[in-house]
Amino acid sequence: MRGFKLDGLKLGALLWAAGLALPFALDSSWVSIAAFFAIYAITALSEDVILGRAGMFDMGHAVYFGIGAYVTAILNTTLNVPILLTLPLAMLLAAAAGALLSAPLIRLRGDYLLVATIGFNAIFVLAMQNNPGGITGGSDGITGIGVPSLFGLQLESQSAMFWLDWVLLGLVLLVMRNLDACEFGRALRYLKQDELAASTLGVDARKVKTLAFALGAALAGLAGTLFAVQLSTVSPSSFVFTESVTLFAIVIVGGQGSIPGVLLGTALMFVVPQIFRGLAEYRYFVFGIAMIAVMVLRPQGLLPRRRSAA
Amino acid sequence: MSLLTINDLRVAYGQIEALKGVSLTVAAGEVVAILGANGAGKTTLMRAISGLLPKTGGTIGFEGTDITRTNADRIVRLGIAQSPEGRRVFGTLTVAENLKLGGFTRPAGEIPASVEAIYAMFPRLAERRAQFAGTLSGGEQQMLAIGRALVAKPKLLLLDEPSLGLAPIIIQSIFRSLRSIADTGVTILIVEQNARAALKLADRGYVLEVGRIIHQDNASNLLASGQMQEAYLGRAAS
Amino acid sequence: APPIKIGVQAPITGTYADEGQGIARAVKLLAAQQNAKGGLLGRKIEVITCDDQGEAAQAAICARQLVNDHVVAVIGSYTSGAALAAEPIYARADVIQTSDGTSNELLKHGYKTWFGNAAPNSAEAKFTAHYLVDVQHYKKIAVLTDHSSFATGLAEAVVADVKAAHGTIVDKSFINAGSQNFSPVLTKLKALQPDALYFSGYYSDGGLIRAQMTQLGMKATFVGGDANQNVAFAKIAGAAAAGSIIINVPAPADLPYPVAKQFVADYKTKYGALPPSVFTLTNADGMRAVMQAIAATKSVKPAALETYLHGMKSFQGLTGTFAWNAKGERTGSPFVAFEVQPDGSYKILYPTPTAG
Amino acid sequence: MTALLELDGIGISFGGLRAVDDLSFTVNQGQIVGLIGPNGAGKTTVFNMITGVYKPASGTIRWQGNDITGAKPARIATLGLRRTFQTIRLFADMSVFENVRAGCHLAARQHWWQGLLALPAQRREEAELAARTHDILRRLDLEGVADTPATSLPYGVQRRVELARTLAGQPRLIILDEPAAGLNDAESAALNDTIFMIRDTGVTILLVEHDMNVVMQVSDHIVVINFGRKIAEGNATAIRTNPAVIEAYLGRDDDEATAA
Amino acid sequence: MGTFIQQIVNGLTVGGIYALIALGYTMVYGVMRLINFAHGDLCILGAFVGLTMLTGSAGGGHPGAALLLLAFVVSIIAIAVAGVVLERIAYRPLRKADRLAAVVSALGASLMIENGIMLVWGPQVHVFPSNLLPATTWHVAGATISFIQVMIILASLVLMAALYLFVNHTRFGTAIRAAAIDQDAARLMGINVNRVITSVFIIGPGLGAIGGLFIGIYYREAYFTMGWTYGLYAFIAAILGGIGNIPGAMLGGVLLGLFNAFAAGYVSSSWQDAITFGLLIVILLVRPTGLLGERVAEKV
Ligand SMILES: Nc1ncnc2c1ncn2[C@@H]1O[C@H](COP(=O)(O)OP(=O)(O)OP(=O)(O)O)[C@@H](O)[C@H]1O
Ligand SMILES: Nc1ncnc2c1ncn2[C@@H]1O[C@H](COP(=O)(O)OP(=O)(O)OP(=O)(O)O)[C@@H](O)[C@H]1O
Ligand SMILES: [Mg+2]
Ligand SMILES: [Mg+2]
Repeated sequence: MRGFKLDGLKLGALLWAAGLALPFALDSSWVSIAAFFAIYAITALSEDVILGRAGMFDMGHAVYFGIGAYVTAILNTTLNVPILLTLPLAMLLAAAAGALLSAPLIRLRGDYLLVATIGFNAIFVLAMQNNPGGITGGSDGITGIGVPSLFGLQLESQSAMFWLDWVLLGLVLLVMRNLDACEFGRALRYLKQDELAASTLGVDARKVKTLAFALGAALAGLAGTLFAVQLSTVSPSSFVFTESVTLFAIVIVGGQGSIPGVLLGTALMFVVPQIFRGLAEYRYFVFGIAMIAVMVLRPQGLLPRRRSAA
Repeated sequence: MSLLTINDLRVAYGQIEALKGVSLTVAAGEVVAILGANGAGKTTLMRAISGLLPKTGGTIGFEGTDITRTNADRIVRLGIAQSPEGRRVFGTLTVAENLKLGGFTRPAGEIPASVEAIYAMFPRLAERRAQFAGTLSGGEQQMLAIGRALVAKPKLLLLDEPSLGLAPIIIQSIFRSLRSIADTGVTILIVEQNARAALKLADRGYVLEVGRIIHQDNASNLLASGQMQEAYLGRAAS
Repeated sequence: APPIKIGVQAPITGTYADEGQGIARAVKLLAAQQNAKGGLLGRKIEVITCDDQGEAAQAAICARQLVNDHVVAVIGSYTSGAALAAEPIYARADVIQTSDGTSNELLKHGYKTWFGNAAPNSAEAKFTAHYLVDVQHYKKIAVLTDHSSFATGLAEAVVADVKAAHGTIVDKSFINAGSQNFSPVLTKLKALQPDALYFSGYYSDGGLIRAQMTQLGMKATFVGGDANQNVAFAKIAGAAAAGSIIINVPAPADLPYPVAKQFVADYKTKYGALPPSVFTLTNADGMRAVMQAIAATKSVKPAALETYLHGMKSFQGLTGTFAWNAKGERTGSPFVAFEVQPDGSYKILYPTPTAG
Repeated sequence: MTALLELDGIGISFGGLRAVDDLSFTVNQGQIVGLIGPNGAGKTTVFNMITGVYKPASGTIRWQGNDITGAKPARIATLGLRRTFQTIRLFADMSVFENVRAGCHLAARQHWWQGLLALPAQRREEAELAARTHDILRRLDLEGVADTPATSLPYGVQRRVELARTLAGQPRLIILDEPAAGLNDAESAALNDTIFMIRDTGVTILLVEHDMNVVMQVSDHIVVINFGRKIAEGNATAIRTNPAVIEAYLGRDDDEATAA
Repeated sequence: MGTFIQQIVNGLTVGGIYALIALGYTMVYGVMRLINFAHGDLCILGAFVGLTMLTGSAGGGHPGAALLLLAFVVSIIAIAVAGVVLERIAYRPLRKADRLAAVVSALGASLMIENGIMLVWGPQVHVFPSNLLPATTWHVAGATISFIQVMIILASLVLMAALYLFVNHTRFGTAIRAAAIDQDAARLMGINVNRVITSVFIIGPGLGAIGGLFIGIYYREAYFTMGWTYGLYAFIAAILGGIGNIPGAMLGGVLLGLFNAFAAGYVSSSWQDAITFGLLIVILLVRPTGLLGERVAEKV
């Protein structure tokens, strides 16, 4: 069993390394799709921390993604903070928001939590539209976000941006893998399965759940920064509730708590529609049917989590 | 004529075959006990009879008709009721609603009398008739599960570990009640860990081991058998 | 010779599918008509459509795809958000973009590839304020908008210009576009007893607002911004529609130019329906301007086309005569205020139509 | 003998029902104490109050002399107090190993960020706790099913897994709610041996059980309750012959239930 | 004062519409524990079917009461059939799976229905005839109430009561509740669980069709993306009232409507939704299972 696991890891590392060569193989529109894939994959993995691992129905995850994007946009366009410096701040602020919003909500279960998070998403979007203090740019959002620079090098080309996204995706994947094998990650799963049993074993539900929200939000905030850079503009419409629904669906379609599953889910929900643009107005009709078909044929998700061995 | 005839029954959970060709018969009016260690397949057998599990082979006949592939709700209408393992009471319905549901297949007019009979048998349930079943104590729920099956007035009563979690004094009274129910002509197939009590009630017994019947005899012989003492009756004899 | 490629970036699916599909159809119709006449510069025109669903991320991808497809110009997108996300990509690749987006952000960076084909909010707002304050002498004006970039921009400009013209704004309120339930806000506004209610959003909401005003017994005159100009407005508002004022460039049917009448008729023949809104026509104007530029410069070189478009003194559009200033802003369009008639047709109230 | 756990006049009501009323008893270090009583007497409720699942409406619960009344379950667990449930509550999607490993939760000293970074100290600890888990699986004869999904096991084995999970927490006191339910006589005899084995490692045990073969044989001390109140207390011999207990609980039948 | 009463009327009307849709939502949820995200789209499909009946055959003239009734009947039947088919295809295979799988399947169904409507009827706004119901209005204490508003409020009340009585006071209703709790145990009672579920997917979407048609008749417009928004609000209403609880759906719908009206009318129209959602979250914090939701403590 151990050997196989290692192989899975090796295969993943190999695929990731191969991915680095994408800009040489693809035209720039597909490189940008690959970059968006990396960004959405990070966001979906961050949703998986909360939904797939801790079992909390978070249908407002676009909020943290949005906070990251707005923090970068605002700091960079108004105070000229370099992009890579805004990144940790974006993560920190998103994490703080995650912890803060989740703290009172933690006693809500299942669908009630789901609705409360939908509520937060709606409030967030409205707040961005209403342009509080004149800092969010209202419905237009914020334009003219700069490009990151590394060691004096301007990461301006689509390829350079892709590499930045891809490297960060790699780091996030490592963190997610470690999460599987540490006490915090396990505690999430205990809580998901049976909160009462878990708490009689000493799991502090409040602390662990808040931490899960904070971690999920921080990673989404990271993705938000990358999103703002990739688009060079942010506006409220990128963080509406339907985006949260898509993230939610990615995790379920891919397989809860499964890293390869979430990656494949992201590919299916984001990349495949790009391929089928030719269907024009039939596109989302077919896509809806495909979603049903995937769930019916693979109720556990495309690549369900493997039961880890002793 | 036998009421229930099971022939070479096979049931699998995915790859794992839990029943590997079980054959047994229960005659009308008989009380038959099934004994066996944990995981022998007793519950699987009961669920298969009630139509809750798909079969991979073999047949089940009831009163001469083949019910191997009959839907669970049809089987209840034919006259087979079960008090299942794990009690399975409807937690957010009241005790009274649970009992009423037991008689779902019977004419509405006959149910109140049957429910009253259960209240007489388990006075504790009468006290709690308006309480949600899910908040009953474990033993109270067990009484409710048995009572619910009785309200169906079945021809064949399936009991999966009815004494589980019950106080000794209640067990005694339940087995007394089962005796009198059997005396009214109801056929009973009972799975019990309390083998001594079960065999005292039963006419015959089967011993199940990892999905196969390894032994069958009439109850008094089983009670007396040294092999049984060793394996299932334990030090109770000492 | 290889075809000349023109891109359409528009919401073909999603909330704005109606508008997006209209834009794609208009561009395809114009291309087909031109091809029937032998194309341009001896080359056929090929239209490549990319569905951006009105979303920023999808718009950025569309922009890159169209750039890679080597289009000469792109018509779209419909929403300001999508146009904004695509704008820098077209600018960097030197691909002409003409869109109905009116957000000020679109002009902020001065991209020379940008050509707004709808009249900017600023001009419309100025005309609106003039009409409300100087022409109609409304004492109390209430402003209503949705949260979209376009409508809030227009509403803000109208508020500013009304104030500058010494008019009184009694309230500025918001609706949720598409929520259909506007009575609460209207009830509040009714209590303020305004003379006019100005709504800057879209016809599907505007028609309902008009109907619900009547239902609530609200006496104020309804004045709608350009996005209210749609055949469905009168249908949705029903009996209440008559008497509503809409401010826009003249409606296609009212346009004095035969080209406009002809285009609408052709569209109807080909697709069995009228264009969904005036933005179908403004985008068609974008397409027509690009085609004219290619024909005039006998070139598909971006620099030449941009110079030509910026330098045009006046372009005879389906939606009126206009030109583009250095920022790519549409200028010189005549605005009119017209009144919806009981039969759903429009009658120009101001400026008073002169014969001829 | 030192008192490990003391209940002092605790009580709780559900709606109008007084489920536990002014109940007091003491569990001493190293003892095996049996709590018995008719169905619905309030035994599980007592356990729920001790472990923080319910908050007593009255009375105090003391742990080594300290008041712990109303503390949350996670806090109670840190005292070294573990329980099993009358209705088995294993983590359904996890293997037997993972379930038992869950019992080690409090033994893990690692911080969450150490885990996310997979620092060497954290990996060492993981290995240690895995070894501890295997050790317990061996002691309870569960090695063979370590990788089996816990809830597909037979009832009796699941009970053993739950017991193993409590032991993984290296508890001072374990509370067992009907550990013999669903076991046949031979199996419950084996359970008795397991209980003694656990006691011999220094763990104090409080148990509810309706199987007299278990209770009477293992308990040093037995508390009997009915309608939430204590009706008798003493050693097995005294309880077996107590008329009130026979009347309310044991019954007068000649046969098996009282035969042990 | 007139304004205040008018706002109550406004709130009750929308609330009634939310409630009509929420009833079907809660019904399906109650048995399947399924958040049927396609429910709103089914409702709007109902509106489109009804509209086609009304405009396709009326030839522009005044559609009589008989035709209106027929439109309702056809639309209810069509949507009930659609609901049953949807259950067979998209939900039944997932009955034993993690419940979120069915939720995502429902999201797929929502996309399919929404875009299906667009493909069949086109993306444009469709307008309902204006003379379907009498234009009578009443003036009460300075507020205006129209015939259709009264109809909507009455219809939601009557349907709520009927559904409540059916589920709580009939044998089949008890069977529905039992199947909702434990399908296998329900089978052991002799309940045909498949029939129960099918009937639930007749009742829920059937009620939804009524809601959809009322929306069309009241607002006089229908377009393909409308269902998502109404579905979402109805779901929120159902949660607010305590999901699975029939009077709760009604109460939740009405409260949501009133919140909306008062937030827009008295606090701030630009923050209207934020206020509504803020109130919703506060209520959930005080009552974590909704206003009328079950609060049975879990017995361990
Ligand atoms: N849902 C399931 N999935 C996989 N295997 C199962 C499942 N249910 C039971 N089994 C397996 O089938 C076999 C028979 O189980 P069953 O529950 O019928 O035994 P039993 O005789 O009733 O045991 P007990 O005395 O513990 O109730 C066991 O090996 C068990 O692990
Ligand atoms: N949450 C609750 N709501 C209402 N009543 C409850 C609740 N919990 C327990 N009860 C009642 O309190 C009484 C005591 O229940 P408890 O579970 O403690 O009994 P017990 O002694 O463990 O019984 P058993 O031996 O049957 O398990 C029972 O009558 C039960 O119905
Ligand atoms: Mg069993
Ligand atoms: Mg108990």
